[in-house]
Amino acid sequence: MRKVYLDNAATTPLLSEVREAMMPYLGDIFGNPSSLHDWGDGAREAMDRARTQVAQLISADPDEIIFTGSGTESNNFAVKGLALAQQAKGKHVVVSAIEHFSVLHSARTLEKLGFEVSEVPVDKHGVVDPDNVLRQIRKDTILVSIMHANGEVGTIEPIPEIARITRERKIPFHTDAVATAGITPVNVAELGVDALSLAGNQFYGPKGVGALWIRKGVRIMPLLDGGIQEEGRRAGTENVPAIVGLGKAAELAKTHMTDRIKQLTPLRDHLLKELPGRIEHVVVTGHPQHRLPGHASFCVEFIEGESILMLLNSKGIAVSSGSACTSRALKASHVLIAMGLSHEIAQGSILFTLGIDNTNEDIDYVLETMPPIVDRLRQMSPLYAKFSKTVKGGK
Amino acid sequence: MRKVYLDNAATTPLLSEVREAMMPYLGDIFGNPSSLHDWGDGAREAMDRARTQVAQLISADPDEIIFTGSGTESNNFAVKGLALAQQAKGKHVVVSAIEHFSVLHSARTLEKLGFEVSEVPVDKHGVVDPDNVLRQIRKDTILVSIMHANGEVGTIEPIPEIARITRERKIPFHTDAVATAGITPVNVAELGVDALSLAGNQFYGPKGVGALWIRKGVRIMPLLDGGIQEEGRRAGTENVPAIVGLGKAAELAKTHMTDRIKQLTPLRDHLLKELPGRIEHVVVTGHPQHRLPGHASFCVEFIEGESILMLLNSKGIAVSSGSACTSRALKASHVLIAMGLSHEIAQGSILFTLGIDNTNEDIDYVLETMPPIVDRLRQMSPLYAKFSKTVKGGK
Amino acid sequence: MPVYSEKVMDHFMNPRNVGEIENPDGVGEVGNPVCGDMMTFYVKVKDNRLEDVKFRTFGCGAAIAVSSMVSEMAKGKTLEKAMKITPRSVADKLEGLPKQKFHCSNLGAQALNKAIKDYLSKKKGGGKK
Amino acid sequence: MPVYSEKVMDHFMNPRNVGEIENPDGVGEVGNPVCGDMMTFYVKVKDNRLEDVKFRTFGCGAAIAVSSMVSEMAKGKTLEKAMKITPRSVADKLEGLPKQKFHCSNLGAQALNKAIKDYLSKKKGGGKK
Ligand SMILES: Cc1ncc(COP(=O)(O)O)c(C=O)c1O
Ligand SMILES: Cc1ncc(COP(=O)(O)O)c(C=O)c1O
Repeated sequence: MRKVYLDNAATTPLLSEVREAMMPYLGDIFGNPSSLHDWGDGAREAMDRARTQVAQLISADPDEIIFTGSGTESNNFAVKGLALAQQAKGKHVVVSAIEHFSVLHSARTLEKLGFEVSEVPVDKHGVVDPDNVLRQIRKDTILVSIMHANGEVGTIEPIPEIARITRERKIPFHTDAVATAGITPVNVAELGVDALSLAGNQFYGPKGVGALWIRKGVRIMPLLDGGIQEEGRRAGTENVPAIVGLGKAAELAKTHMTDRIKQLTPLRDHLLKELPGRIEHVVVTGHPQHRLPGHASFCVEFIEGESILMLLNSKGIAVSSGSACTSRALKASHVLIAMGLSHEIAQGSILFTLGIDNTNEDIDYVLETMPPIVDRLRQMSPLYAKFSKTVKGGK
Repeated sequence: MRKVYLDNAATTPLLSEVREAMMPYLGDIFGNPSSLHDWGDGAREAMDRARTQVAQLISADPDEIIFTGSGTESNNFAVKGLALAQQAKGKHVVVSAIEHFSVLHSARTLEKLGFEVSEVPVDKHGVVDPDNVLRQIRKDTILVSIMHANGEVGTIEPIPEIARITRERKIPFHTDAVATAGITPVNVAELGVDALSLAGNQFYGPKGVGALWIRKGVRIMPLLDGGIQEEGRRAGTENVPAIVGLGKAAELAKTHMTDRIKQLTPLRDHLLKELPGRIEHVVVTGHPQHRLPGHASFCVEFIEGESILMLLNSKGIAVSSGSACTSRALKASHVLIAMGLSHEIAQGSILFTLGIDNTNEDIDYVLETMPPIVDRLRQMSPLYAKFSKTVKGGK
Repeated sequence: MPVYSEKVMDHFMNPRNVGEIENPDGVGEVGNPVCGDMMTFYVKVKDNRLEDVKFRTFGCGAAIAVSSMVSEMAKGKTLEKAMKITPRSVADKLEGLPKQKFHCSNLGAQALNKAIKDYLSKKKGGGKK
Repeated sequence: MPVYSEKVMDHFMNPRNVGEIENPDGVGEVGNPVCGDMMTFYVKVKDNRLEDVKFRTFGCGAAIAVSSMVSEMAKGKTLEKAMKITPRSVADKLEGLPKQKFHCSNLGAQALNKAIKDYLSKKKGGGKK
């Protein structure tokens, strides 16, 4: 059976070049980077190199990179750490309604600590209107966190426009770039933000490593207290092999970004265009143009996403029905609901996230495999039965 | 030149069996464990296996294991998470004066959030007297955190005796077992604790992974908010290869623990006994008997630890002058000061932490190499010059 | 352990008794798309036994497998026995369900129950007529 | 980048001018074991120049390298020039010091200064006698 992995938003495979770069650090160069002897030197040098590679990916200064254990940790660190560091100035935080749970739930934790959180709505394509951000900003707003792109619907947000608003008011602005860094161009100066999260496993790097970029001079409270690693901002023995892998993946992402985008975009467009042609009552979710290069997301009416996912899996196709970390939760995606979709339609969410291994044939295989699956599930669906009786019966 | 690594407390080398176990997860089995398709299955199964292996190492239930990114994260999670979850009952926390900074600084952060923290003193061997714990406990004490063994001086603490006190009073008791788990027997039931931290890179497993064991029914607030990974208690895409490595290292540690202890203890004892015989004015730090099997620590009078470390390094010997994560900080170890040593003597701290690769010849090499180094530094030392003039001159 | 047992996968991939009964003796509908699952059960009763059971389900893999299993367990049983099918017994027959999916087995037993009660109340109503 | 520059390592491994001057013209002692570093500088002055400089240092690698470098920089200089040796110039000559170790270069310059001042004050005192 054909095997087609189309769940690159959940995690990407590790490039062999990245694995090769990591190997020495799973072998002879095993020292602790904090150690002052020769065994520490190799690890420390490797980390410095990786820091430069990651910094170059986002056109930042290496000193401004803090390595973390995941995109989630970067987001928790940024949201809680920036808010807690500025709390003398105010206790109001602004986020969008479609942030990843690592931002939203961090904001909820801040509420428990006495902060107030305002959510900026999005339009039907999942776009945050900068004017709506402005409307939420108050005198005591000390943090704005709006994602660069949403992993579920692929929409890219107007970060530079929002940054203009926050900069004028000197409010620290964090963006969750986990879905974009290493995939589309990310330049911290052009974005105009003050802090930015990224994660290795989104762009063919290892799991278990992320980074937070934070502009020099912006104060942050550590999430992980302890030793003096990362200039005292993130304690704990560093995950050297994963950090090396992140660095290598960043270097490769920078080098090949244009080519990768050129490869993915037509495949994505083909899927976005063809699938609704082959299956009735399918809605494309997210922005038609301003979306991630490999990201095609839909809602299939009258049926539920997980069952589509499982039947596609039985045909060798890996997809997701929402963000991976909520895949076993039951509720409809907060992202789709925020975009104004009904729960009924939101339950039919299915997303194809393409990677550099995908080909035209993969997409054709999906286009061929999916209609009978949808058909089969609709035959089982009481909602479809009702729809057929009323609307179709009425024809 | 002979190369002798004696800094296993900073980090251990990765066993080749562990590396082999990890490799598939750096290769074909790259899926996200939260994914519902076949690509997720392999990752999920591997995590379940690792969870069981880690649980078995400490005689716990696999459901009670939460994977983290480091020993530091486990400690932050435990101290902050347990305290915040119980804060309705009280806001007083008890720790020992010689905890690792990941516990001490977490407690300091709790102070900023309105908690009170009491520090239990230690005796000259670094032992916490359970009666002194009892003395610190108040009506509003909601957490006690005392380490199982100290990484700097190797002293093993009387955890079961302390647990008897906390259990009677139904106060959650966390122990930082980063220095013991995988090295000496750790059995959560026998220890009687409610939560326990461990880290992979202390027992020939990978960096970037740790675990927190937490007894069923004990409430904890997440440190990393976000997705529903680890039953909603630790969000973020799991570091599958490292978790697999932790599991394998745990399995090997359990199997070989007795042999490893048998190998290390005589080497350690040889060093502990011989070094003070070859160098005048050397103090053994930590407990003479109740100490980690591979742990030999000293203070060399009149000179400073880092310079000893650097000269030993120039002879191919890797040691530490304190805990790795403070090795570039300047102050004398809080552990040694708490044990009643003067700053002057504490500055001469040097520790040898043996691992399974070490041999008798390694120890002999140290015993031979170290005296001239100490001599050389003492010739440079104004403290030694003064001492010679007064004491020696007086003879 | 994969997310679903082999039994769940079997019933999901090859669901039994999918569809609608024409002129059913009872219909039971539970759930709604907001909670993520929705099931409609149809029963045909003869001599106090469930001669036929069919269902339509909108929902996750577990919801579909549960519906199928409930229909299989119920078919041929007396009404009394069919009404004793519990969420637990459904989950057990499926060789377990993930914790978060247990509510699906609740729904399945509920929908069947509702269909039987519908039949009973109609019969009563019909008897009165 | 390793923790210490090659220059620091060279001066640490082969420190210049270690020891004590018998009957020194000036002595300067700074630091103490609590702060982690302690330095004693001895100077011999001839014709307003530092004819000899020696030191003893208790401290980390940087402290020892700084002492050695300061002694080397100072030796042969006029008192005025020697007193103009700054922490920055010492660090620069050592091709940089890690941030946390910068205070060592403060100490080195201070100790030398103190030794020179000791000489000057003694001379003044001697002149008066
Ligand atoms: C936009 C965004 N932010 C954060 C995350 C969290 O990343 P992780 O689960 O790797 O910690 C994700 C995950 O896919 C994401 O898409
Ligand atoms: C007792 C103890 N606890 C916690 C830690 C922190 O571990 P890590 O730096 O790997 O996070 C250490 C480190 O050596 C330790 O010895």
